[in-house]
Amino acid sequence: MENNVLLEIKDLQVQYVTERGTGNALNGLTLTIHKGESLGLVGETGAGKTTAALSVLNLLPKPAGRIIGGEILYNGKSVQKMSNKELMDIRGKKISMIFQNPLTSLNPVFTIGEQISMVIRKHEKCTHRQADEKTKQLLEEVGIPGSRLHDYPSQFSGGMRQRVGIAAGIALNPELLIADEPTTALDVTIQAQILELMKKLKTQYDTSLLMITHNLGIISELCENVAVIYGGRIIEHGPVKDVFGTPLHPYTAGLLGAIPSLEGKKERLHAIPGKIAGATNLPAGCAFHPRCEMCIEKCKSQVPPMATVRPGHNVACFVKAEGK
Amino acid sequence: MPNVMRFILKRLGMTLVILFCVSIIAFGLIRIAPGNPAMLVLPDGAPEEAIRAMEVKLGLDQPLPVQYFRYIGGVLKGDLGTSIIYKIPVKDLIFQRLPVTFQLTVITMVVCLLISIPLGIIAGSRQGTIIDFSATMFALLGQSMSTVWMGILVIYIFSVKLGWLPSMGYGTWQNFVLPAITLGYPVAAQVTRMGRSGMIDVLKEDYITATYAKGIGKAVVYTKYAFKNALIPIVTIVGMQIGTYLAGAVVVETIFAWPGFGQLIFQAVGTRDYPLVQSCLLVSAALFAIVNMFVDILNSFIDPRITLH
Amino acid sequence: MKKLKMALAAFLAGLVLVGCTTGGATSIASSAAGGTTPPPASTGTGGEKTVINLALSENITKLDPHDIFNFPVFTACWMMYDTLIATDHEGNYSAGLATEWSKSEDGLTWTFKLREGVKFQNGEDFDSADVVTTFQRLIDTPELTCALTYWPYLESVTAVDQYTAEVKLSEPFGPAEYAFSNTWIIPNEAWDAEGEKLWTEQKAVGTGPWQLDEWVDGQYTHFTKYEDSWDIYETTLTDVYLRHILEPSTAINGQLSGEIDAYLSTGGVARDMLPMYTGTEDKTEMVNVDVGIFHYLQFQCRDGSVFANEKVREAFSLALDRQALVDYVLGAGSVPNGIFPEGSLGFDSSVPAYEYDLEKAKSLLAEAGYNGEAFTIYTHTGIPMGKQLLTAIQDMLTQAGFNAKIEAVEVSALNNIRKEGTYDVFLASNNYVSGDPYAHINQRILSDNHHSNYQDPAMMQIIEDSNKAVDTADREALLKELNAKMRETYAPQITTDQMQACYPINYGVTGLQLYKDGYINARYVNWDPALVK
Amino acid sequence: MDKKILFSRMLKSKFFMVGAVLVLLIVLLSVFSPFIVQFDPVTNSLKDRLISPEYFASGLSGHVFGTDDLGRDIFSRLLLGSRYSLFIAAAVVLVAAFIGTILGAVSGYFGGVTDMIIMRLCDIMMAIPNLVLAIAVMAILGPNIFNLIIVLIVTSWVQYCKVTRNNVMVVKNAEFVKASQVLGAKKTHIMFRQIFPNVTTQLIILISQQFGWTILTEASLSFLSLGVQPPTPSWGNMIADGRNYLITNPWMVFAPGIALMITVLAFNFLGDGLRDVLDPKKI
Repeated sequence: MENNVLLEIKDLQVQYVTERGTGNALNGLTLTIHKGESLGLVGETGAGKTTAALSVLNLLPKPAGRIIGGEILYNGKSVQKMSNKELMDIRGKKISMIFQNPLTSLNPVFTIGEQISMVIRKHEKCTHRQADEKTKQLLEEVGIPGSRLHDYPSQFSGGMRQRVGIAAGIALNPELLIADEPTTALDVTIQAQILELMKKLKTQYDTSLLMITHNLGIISELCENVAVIYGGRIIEHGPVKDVFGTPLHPYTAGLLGAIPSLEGKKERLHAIPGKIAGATNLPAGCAFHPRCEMCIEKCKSQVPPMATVRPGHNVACFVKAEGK
Repeated sequence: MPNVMRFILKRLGMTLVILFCVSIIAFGLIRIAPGNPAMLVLPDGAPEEAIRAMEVKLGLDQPLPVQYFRYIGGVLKGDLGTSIIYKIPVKDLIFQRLPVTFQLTVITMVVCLLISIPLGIIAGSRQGTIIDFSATMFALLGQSMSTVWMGILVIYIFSVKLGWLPSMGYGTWQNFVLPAITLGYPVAAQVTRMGRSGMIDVLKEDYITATYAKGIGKAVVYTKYAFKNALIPIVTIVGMQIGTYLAGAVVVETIFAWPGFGQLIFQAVGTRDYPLVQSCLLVSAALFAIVNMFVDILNSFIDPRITLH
Repeated sequence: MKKLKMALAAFLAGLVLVGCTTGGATSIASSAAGGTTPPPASTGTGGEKTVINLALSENITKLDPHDIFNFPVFTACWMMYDTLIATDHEGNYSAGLATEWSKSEDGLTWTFKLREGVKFQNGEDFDSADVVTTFQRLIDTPELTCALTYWPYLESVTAVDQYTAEVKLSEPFGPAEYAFSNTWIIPNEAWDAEGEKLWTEQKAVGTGPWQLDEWVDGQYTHFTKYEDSWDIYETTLTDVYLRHILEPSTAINGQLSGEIDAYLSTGGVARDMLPMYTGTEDKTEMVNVDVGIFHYLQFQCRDGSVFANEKVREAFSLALDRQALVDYVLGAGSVPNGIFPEGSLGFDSSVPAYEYDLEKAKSLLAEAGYNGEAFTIYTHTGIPMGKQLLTAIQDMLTQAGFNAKIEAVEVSALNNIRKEGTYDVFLASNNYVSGDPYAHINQRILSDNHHSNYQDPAMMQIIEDSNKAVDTADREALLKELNAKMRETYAPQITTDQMQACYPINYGVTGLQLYKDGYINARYVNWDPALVK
Repeated sequence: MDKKILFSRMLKSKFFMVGAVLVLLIVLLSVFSPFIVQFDPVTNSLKDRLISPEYFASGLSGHVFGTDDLGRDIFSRLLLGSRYSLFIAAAVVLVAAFIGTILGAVSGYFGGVTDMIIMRLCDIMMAIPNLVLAIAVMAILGPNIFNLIIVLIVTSWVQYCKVTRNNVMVVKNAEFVKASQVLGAKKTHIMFRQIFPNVTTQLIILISQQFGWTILTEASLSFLSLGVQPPTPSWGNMIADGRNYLITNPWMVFAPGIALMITVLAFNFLGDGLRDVLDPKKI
């Protein structure tokens, strides 16, 4: 497994400077994605999921956001140290991204065809016509008639626009596809369609997938592994069935408890007490400790390290790691 | 495109209604003004009988509604009336002056857009740099320059002190330079500012991040993908300015002795040349409406979200 | 992107369309639209000067020689037209298109022997039919400026034979020669064929040495040489441009850069602007002419008005430091001694200039019982130096205890104010064409067309008598009497100054006639390279 | 918005600070000008005409910028002129903003026929170029300060009307307004308590920008002899009077020209600064 690591994020720290103060969006995020792996990154709003995704492509909003520590290695090469040219060659071709809100992530004044074919033309030597041909195929593939190539985003519904986003994402068969909450902004029925589409494409294209979401259902449908993020750090990481079956971290457990299950027994839904740790007022020690029922004294001052509890299943929690 | 045609027809219809109102306003305004054109075509101190006779000759003795309908009837038949002072058809006078102003406006606009659009885009995409600061200062200064002061200043510098350019008249390309600078700087300033702030706003958009994520470089993003979005408010404002300049460059035309349309209106108001004033206001309102119609059509091509209706 | 380009193209095409449709409408339009009429270089390529550019400070609005007179129209008319009697504008008359003329005993019938072999610029021969056409037009159209100003008693005109014409008046008319010298002769065939189109479509033709090529409103009037003129003279010049430039600094800069050969501003160039010519002493000569252009103030003398009281008017006049106005505001000129400036008919050198005595003004005001009643002095924006003069005058009046406000309005608005007689005082300027004050005293004092409401039967009688005095010496005596009367009563007008005009003319330009009444005749303009320093 | 953030934004915005300080300085200077000027700005003394500037060689008691063609102290006229220019601008902007806002609010809030009538009125006003309209109206009313103010109001209320209307239309459909309507709040209450506070930001920015525009237009009209009448100084007519003395006495033009530029610049700075400070979108 070690030698086919595709993307490695090591102790990544990202800071946002705004007039309301300085916020630490990521505080030592460590994550590895292997070739062909599909990894789910799960966490609540504000946990740093999108920041992590943007960091990978070195697309943090400037000048507010910056990486203050750690490293992102793509195929062993540091993304931060890459030249602009190298970055541009990777973006869209090797690593591509599907954005959260299809209403804002498509340029309203260009046709959808242009917005797909621009990535093709950028990375492949081809004529406009060839690019358009390929774009048509891609559109058909994501369920949009190719004839709508010349239509503008405003002429499409949200779900259709996300299909456009996906088409652009898979256009060049990238090694890694980062999907940042691709269904959040959509209606439930549309969500299901998009998910079906992604599933279909995932089997069709042999692409690694980083699926960022707060929807655990999506992860269990699409991913092999899952990482749980809280307060800008990974707190639990492992195969989906392990993590969801026997969650270790109290936060993960809480997350799972917060999902109503149709099949399971009728038990009371557990809500996690307290508010999510914000980037500007991150608690010392374990970020989760003010909300944690199992909190011990150590949690308030020291950051718990990642510990392997069983093969492939790691957790960052003093209590659970010791309890093993 | 039938859509465009329908829009043009509809807009022209609306323009006609507005022009009708403008014609009433122009007719009323100039007649409320104290003064009598009959007195100006006669020698200073002419006897009252002569003035009265002249009024009859000019039809000014008729009741106002009769005068109005006579005038508007003529306009509908394409006759803009005959100037009281010049005694030649108003149409000829306007067609003589308009191209002069038109040339100045077009040249000014082309040059000032060639400068200000790139400047605004560069400033907006390099927020906080020295280029941005300079462009912002250039823009703020331009918007603070009175045309009067600016005109005299450029004459002082380029004509009087340096002797490079003529300070007056109309004819050669040199004659265009100073009026164009004076007329164009405030617009260039405005466009630079709009370009800059438009660019800043656009660059924050998700779709620009998405474009970067596709591997598109900054240069292409600035000049193509973000540019088009930032262009929309600029087109609108430029259209407004063209419309304004076609009629309202009175100050610049006065300072540079430029025999344009603005001067004609100014003189016509001064001499109470009723038919001339009325028709000049009508023509300028019509030009304004037509230019704005083009702008709306152009904008609808740039931004598909704008529907023509 | 393709659509954007299409849209842009459509937009530009639209603009061009607008430009084109506005471009080709009339002949005057096309030349303006083409934009290819640079001011011709003043010096021809062969070293010989063929084109001359004369800057005038006013626009002309049409070239009808019988209607609308301002200074440039006169200049333009002299280029191309002739009158029966010519004048030097100082009261001397000589042969024009008429070689001899005579008047009947009663002064009612004027007979002219016409010059033979004269050709109009359209090839038409000049004869008595043209004289008939000209005067018949004035009889038929009494609202023409020429008819209104010069011909109150015009009765008939007849052709005695081909080269003899007779003009009959209904009343004896003192200033008849003056009137004839200001009535330009138009060609009868062209008039019959074209009528008003002669002026509205720029088909005007005369008998002078220069013919009209083109008048572009607001820009220039262009004349070319008419070789077959009876009055042709030796010159290398082939083209004369009268350039209408309203902004003084603009015209001066034009002369400095060589685009203008002489700047013939109405009333001359403002003295304060002359320093702009510093350093061009070897190129441009400052020609000073004492012109009969003067400023005057007219009082509202209606009962109840502040200025109905003679003492207030006198105090007003005494409060004006006219020397200061001349020295500091105008920069040159002279203090007048009445309504007739030096050089005009009626000027009386024995009368002393207006007096300045602030103390006397104050005591007169006190005597008159003036209690600081506010009044407004109007002027209009077209009066040369009007605003500056008024500002200075206001201050002088304040020192004497007057409560004066000033307002410079548009000429139309002032016309209205004068028509209604709703002014207290207004400032205006005037000049006497050919030095004859006939029009001024008749229209503004006798007919009181500006409604001063001043009543003085004796004064009015003098004017009426002067009109009928066929003998010039008699007229002169009567006008002097009128002047004395006006000086005595300070009514209805007092004058403030007589201007001295300064015309910057480049060395080498000759033949310009700078008349003492402020008019400029460029008919014999010429170029003498020997004079260039 | 949080007052603390507002304040810190104010301090941080260079434009705002420079603009505010300059505007304050100019206003103070013009308010206290009677205590500063040493010469009567209106009375002339013809013998002292066209004195060259002494700058501050003899302090304020000399002719700082020299004298004009009628012997009046340019510096004194400049300061007195600032009072007229600022007063006119303030009067115009406030009244025009008042009229425009009311009409705009009514138009946006009630919609329908009212909206249509008001908007057509705006269209007609906008169809005639501002300066041309001003020239025509000035010809009717005759040139004096009061009429000048009226003309400038007539030509500028449309902007406020349009901005207010558009904002009101947006806010009108906002949920909190809908909620008040459902709760049965009175229309006037909704209009003034709920909608109005939400359009003030835009208005404040527009007002500060229009201030500069008004000063410039006043100068243009005065330049064309259609504005402030002599002997009352305004920057516009000072420039007009001085242009013939550009070579002999350039300060006659330079002093009012530069003053005009700095003042408008100050207001533009302020306007830009305010936009930054009040921008709700800013993080």
